Amino acid sequence: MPSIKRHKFKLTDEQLLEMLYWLKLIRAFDERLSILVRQGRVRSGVYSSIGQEAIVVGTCFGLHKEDYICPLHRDLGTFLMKGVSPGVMMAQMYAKATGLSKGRDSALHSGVSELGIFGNTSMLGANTPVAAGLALTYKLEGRDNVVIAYFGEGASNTGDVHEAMNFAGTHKLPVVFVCENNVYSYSVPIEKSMAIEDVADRAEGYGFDGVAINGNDVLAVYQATQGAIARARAGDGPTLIECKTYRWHGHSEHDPAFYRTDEELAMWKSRDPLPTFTTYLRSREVLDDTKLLEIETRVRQEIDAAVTFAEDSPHPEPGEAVTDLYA
Amino acid sequence: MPSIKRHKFKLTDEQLLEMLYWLKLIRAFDERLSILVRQGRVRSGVYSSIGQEAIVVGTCFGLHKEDYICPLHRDLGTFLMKGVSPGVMMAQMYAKATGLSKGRDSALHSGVSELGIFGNTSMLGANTPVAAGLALTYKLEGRDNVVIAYFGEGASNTGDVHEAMNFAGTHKLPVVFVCENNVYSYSVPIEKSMAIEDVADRAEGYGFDGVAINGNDVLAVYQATQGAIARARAGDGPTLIECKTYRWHGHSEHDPAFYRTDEELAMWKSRDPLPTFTTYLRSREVLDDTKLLEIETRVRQEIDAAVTFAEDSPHPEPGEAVTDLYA
Amino acid sequence: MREIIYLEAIREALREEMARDPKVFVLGEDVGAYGGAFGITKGLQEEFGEYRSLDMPISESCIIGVSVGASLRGYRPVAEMQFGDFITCGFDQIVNQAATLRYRYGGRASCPIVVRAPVGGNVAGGLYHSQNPESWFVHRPGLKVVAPSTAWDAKGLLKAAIRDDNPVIYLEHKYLYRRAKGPVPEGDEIVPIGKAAVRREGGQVTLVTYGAMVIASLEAADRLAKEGVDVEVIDLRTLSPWDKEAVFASLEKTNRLLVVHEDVKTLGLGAEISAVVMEERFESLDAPVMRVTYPDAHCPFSAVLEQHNLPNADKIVEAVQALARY
Amino acid sequence: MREIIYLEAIREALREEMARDPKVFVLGEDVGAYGGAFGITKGLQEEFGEYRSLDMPISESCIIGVSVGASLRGYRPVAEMQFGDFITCGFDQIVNQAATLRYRYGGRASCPIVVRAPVGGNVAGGLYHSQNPESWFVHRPGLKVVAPSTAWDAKGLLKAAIRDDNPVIYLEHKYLYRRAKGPVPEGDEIVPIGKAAVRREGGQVTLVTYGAMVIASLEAADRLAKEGVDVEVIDLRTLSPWDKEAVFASLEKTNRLLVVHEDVKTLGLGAEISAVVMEERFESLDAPVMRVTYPDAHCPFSAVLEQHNLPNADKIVEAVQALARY
Ligand SMILES: Cc1ncc(C[n+]2csc(CCOP(=O)(O)OP(=O)(O)O)c2C)c(N)n1
Ligand SMILES: Cc1ncc(C[n+]2csc(CCOP(=O)(O)OP(=O)(O)O)c2C)c(N)n1
Ligand SMILES: [Mg+2]
Ligand SMILES: [Mg+2]
Repeated sequence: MPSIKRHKFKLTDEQLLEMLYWLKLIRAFDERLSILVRQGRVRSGVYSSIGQEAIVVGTCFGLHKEDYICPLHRDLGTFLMKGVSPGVMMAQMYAKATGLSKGRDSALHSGVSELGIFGNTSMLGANTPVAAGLALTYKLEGRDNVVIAYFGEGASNTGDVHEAMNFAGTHKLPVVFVCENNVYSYSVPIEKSMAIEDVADRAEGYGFDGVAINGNDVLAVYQATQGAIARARAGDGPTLIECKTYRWHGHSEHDPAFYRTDEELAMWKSRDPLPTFTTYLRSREVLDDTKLLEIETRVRQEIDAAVTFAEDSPHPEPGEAVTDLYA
Repeated sequence: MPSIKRHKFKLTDEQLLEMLYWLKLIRAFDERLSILVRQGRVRSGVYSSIGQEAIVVGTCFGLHKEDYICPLHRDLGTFLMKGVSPGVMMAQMYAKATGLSKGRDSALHSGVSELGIFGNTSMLGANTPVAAGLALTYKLEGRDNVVIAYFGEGASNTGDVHEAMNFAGTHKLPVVFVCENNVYSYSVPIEKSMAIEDVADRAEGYGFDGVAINGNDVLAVYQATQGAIARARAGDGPTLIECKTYRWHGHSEHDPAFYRTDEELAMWKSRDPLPTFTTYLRSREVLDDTKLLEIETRVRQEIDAAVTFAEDSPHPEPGEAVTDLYA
Repeated sequence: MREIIYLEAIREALREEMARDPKVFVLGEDVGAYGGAFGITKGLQEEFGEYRSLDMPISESCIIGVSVGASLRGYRPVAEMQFGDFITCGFDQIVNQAATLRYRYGGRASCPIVVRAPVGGNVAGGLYHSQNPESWFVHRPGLKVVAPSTAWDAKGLLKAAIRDDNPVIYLEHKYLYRRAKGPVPEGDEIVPIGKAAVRREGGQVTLVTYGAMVIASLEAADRLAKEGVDVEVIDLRTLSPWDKEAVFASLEKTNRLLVVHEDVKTLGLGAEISAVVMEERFESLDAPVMRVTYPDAHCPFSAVLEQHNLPNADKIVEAVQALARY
Repeated sequence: MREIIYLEAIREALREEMARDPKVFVLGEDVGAYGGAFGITKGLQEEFGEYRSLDMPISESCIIGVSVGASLRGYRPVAEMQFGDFITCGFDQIVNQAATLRYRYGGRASCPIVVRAPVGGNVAGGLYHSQNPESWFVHRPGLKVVAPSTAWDAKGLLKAAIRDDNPVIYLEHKYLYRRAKGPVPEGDEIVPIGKAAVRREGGQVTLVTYGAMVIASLEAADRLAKEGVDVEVIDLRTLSPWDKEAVFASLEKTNRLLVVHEDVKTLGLGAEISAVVMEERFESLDAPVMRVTYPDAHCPFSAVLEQHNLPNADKIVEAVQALARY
């Protein structure tokens, strides 16, 4: 396993605070969504990333606008970090006309080409060949952009992920494969869906490196991603980064998650990426109470504004059910 | 890579001669088929295994009747070794009523359940999940049978092979995965379809062992297979055996194979599995001229009889085009 | 007779068949301890063991391929797609592997698998949790396709599907899981594959439908009855092979036919029914066969959009009125 | 005008489009130095470089997914399936990924990919090298489907498909590769998607067909002409959206319609045409719309069996005679 140099890619104090802002914004967004589901204001398709935010922030932080992301269903935060406003994302969850898909679907089933965001179908793994296709165009053009392709440890068992990794490896395409290993695939623990511990081990079979890292450590994720990106930009091809993590909520907001123990959940909550990072920032004297309050206030205001925007947005016109089928 | 103990699984002189018989029968069958294609007597779907016979013989030799095989398109010989007569196989290639599929298809797209032979579709890799399903039933019943699943290095890139290997590994199913790496996938050399040299390396990603062996050495193939079978029967799960080999003919009998050099072909012809094995048998004094003549005569007679049987067999009745669609 | 919901009827059929025949087993994503995304297989793993209600990795192609393999050794696997929409990921194993098996084996083997697929909309599912995939499979020789609309049929058709020696696609409509409640016989009542049911008798217009649209159709028929239009509602139950005789018999009375389905219009099942009726009963038609269907569009998530697309009693009433007037 | 064969016309369209637009590229199995299983892409890699005629690993799902990805960055990939039959292995990427892209992006993106699929029988292909997959895609909103029958259209429709901003399934019939030879304009003649062609004018019976069946249909029409039955033969060319106006216009003259296709009967395109004609032109029909198609069976390898199943001029003549007599 290539070692991760924790301090290779330097971050300014400002950048570190920005990371904290994103962690908090994404957490707050998902927490609010969870409430909105219970209130019946958002109907379904809500897959909380609470507990996994460090992966989203660590992988997206510092991406160029032209870099592409191909997120999985739980990665709503990646859309925010790539430039979609919280209001538009909230409207998307509300299926309002102002959402990305104009109400055609919720969740992350829509994309924004200008921002380098691919919106997948529901079909797990199906985003990875698309990621390879995007990366192929960068290679053809000799651009130094990269594509980040996300999938769960469960989705890693789909044929699409295999076909995509093999193709990307063969042509040394600039893709970073990010496996979010949160122990469960819906109700199924990893040991019931594969005989290995580290999905990262599969990379070798495609001719590139795989690393398994602490997915709850935003800096570790950032360092690993930046390393992989640097290699990809240099023409050295893909890397598979497996981020070990855990989701706090059920698979979706409708899942009571009886299949796991309270102890397991508690253990992982003790590894919450947010306080870990906050403590680190305080210890490095990057963060103080004023700054923290500033960030928290900003986050609260943005989420409130997003909900207001979504609530106030119109529903799509019924006739839009049959438009945009063809260009 | 687990080492192969070349002499672990003992063979009697009689068995060694039987192996030679099979090598020669399969070679002769494919050579005759090649002529029949050029004569226009057999229409298409002919994928010669000439040069690769050691894999077929080494993997099938000693299988129990209840063991199952799931061959690839080039493995006509496996059908013979599992008990289908050369006449019936020839009739299958002629699309006669006496063929396995009664003329519905040619080649290996038909099976014989009583003999433990699965007949795949054309879709490469699609036999491997079926192999896992067969193996699952052995596990459920606590039988000590095994399934041998064959695929080319080209087919190893399909999603199905990934999904099947992962499932088989997870449940330690009694499957032996045999990858026949003959350097080319139709016209495409292996380095243009994957970034690794040994497909065997992929096994690790599924939690079982992979070995790359000389696929032109029938005894090496036999030893490796028997070792894998022993582990499978003992409940230790799958093994991936990658057999390095080469096909002498084009991809199908219609392919002139311009994509490779004469030198490459000549080099591989010098590694012909048949003389290698013959020389070995002579040096061990298992084989002499009389015995060789006996085998060659038998083979010639059987192939002649097979062709006569196929030629003399009736075509299917036209109405059979629409029967056997439903049970 | 006791009444149970559609969802429980499916579970009961699975349990009874698994108890009756040790070769019957269930496999799919989360079907083990969790009992499946909709709770259909709840309790089965506890009762029958890990391998008879088997959690599979996310790999639909493998799930179906494994089923085919097991069926070749005499098993009767029931594969669950978590949502019917994902059946596209196992498409090849169904239409090429399973559907052609008996044919290519020269009739010497069969492939008794069932693929259960939760289908249909009106459940806030959106583009990939609402689809109606029946046409793809009705079009393919070698497969059977069933689509129960009542709890009774959900049980009886699943039993028939499991005992059938052919690959059967079993389409269970998510909208009906808890809404279709009714009498269901305990034990071995089989609903035969290939037989439609007349849900309401009537003499003026024949309405042929299936799945969740049976509910909307019956509602429409009730309303039409008040206007004096007397509709016969036929629930196909089996989509392949569909019950031509039942449709023709009703048509002989009414001479007017409307097909209603939730699937999109173009090459939805209505097209085939219309074409066959034209070919074989042209002289019986006093009016053209008409269709009320989903438009040729995807299944949007927004309720506003989805209701625009879904067929409903209003649209059916209007179509029947037009037919009756014709 | 010079005459070339269908296969060369396809190659010429690819070459010209690749030369015209650097965003056009070809990908598939063996399409590089080898030039594809049928030699369609021969010379393209030499002329345009490795990555514009790109050999792909055996992975149809990936081939199509990669195409979708490239299309999102403004490329116009033309994916080749080695045989149309294998399109089932990339089915999900077509029907869910590509077909819904524009819709789910709220109209803010499009997916201009072409999937070329060599289809059809009568070439000793057997079960998995003879299939006609059109219905699956015609049924799916968001896709277009074309199926040229002449060398001219093979070129012109491929150009149109490549320039179209939607995913287009381009069905090239293997039987026509060398048999369909005819005039083909050099350069930029486009055959518009959605427009049928009248291949033979006639006033008594309208025959609607496409692909290789155009040949059998014209042969039948010639024979029928000698008997004094005057058939108008319409070649649809585009199957989705099919040209309703052209069919209706002919029907207004003839009042009799036969659909001929090589695809199986149940839910083949003939079903939809029949249903639409019934719905919209019932009063124009002097006889029921009839179909001559493949039976609901697989594509057998034996010539004896295959000829039993294939529609041909004899079967068409018989059906037209029955229609004319009606
Ligand atoms: C092809 C496919 N099969 C099944 C599903 C249903 N499904 C949605 S999420 C999920 C579990 C995903 O697990 P994992 O990939 O580990 O991601 P996680 O939800 O844990 O983040 C399943 C089975 C799907 N969306 N797509
Ligand atoms: C899913 C699928 N895609 C494409 C093909 C066409 N095809 C048949 S054999 C072949 C090459 C196979 O290569 P490999 O797996 O290495 O086996 P080999 O022929 O070399 O023995 C291809 C591309 C196919 N049969 N199935
Ligand atoms: Mg997971
Ligand atoms: Mg090979």
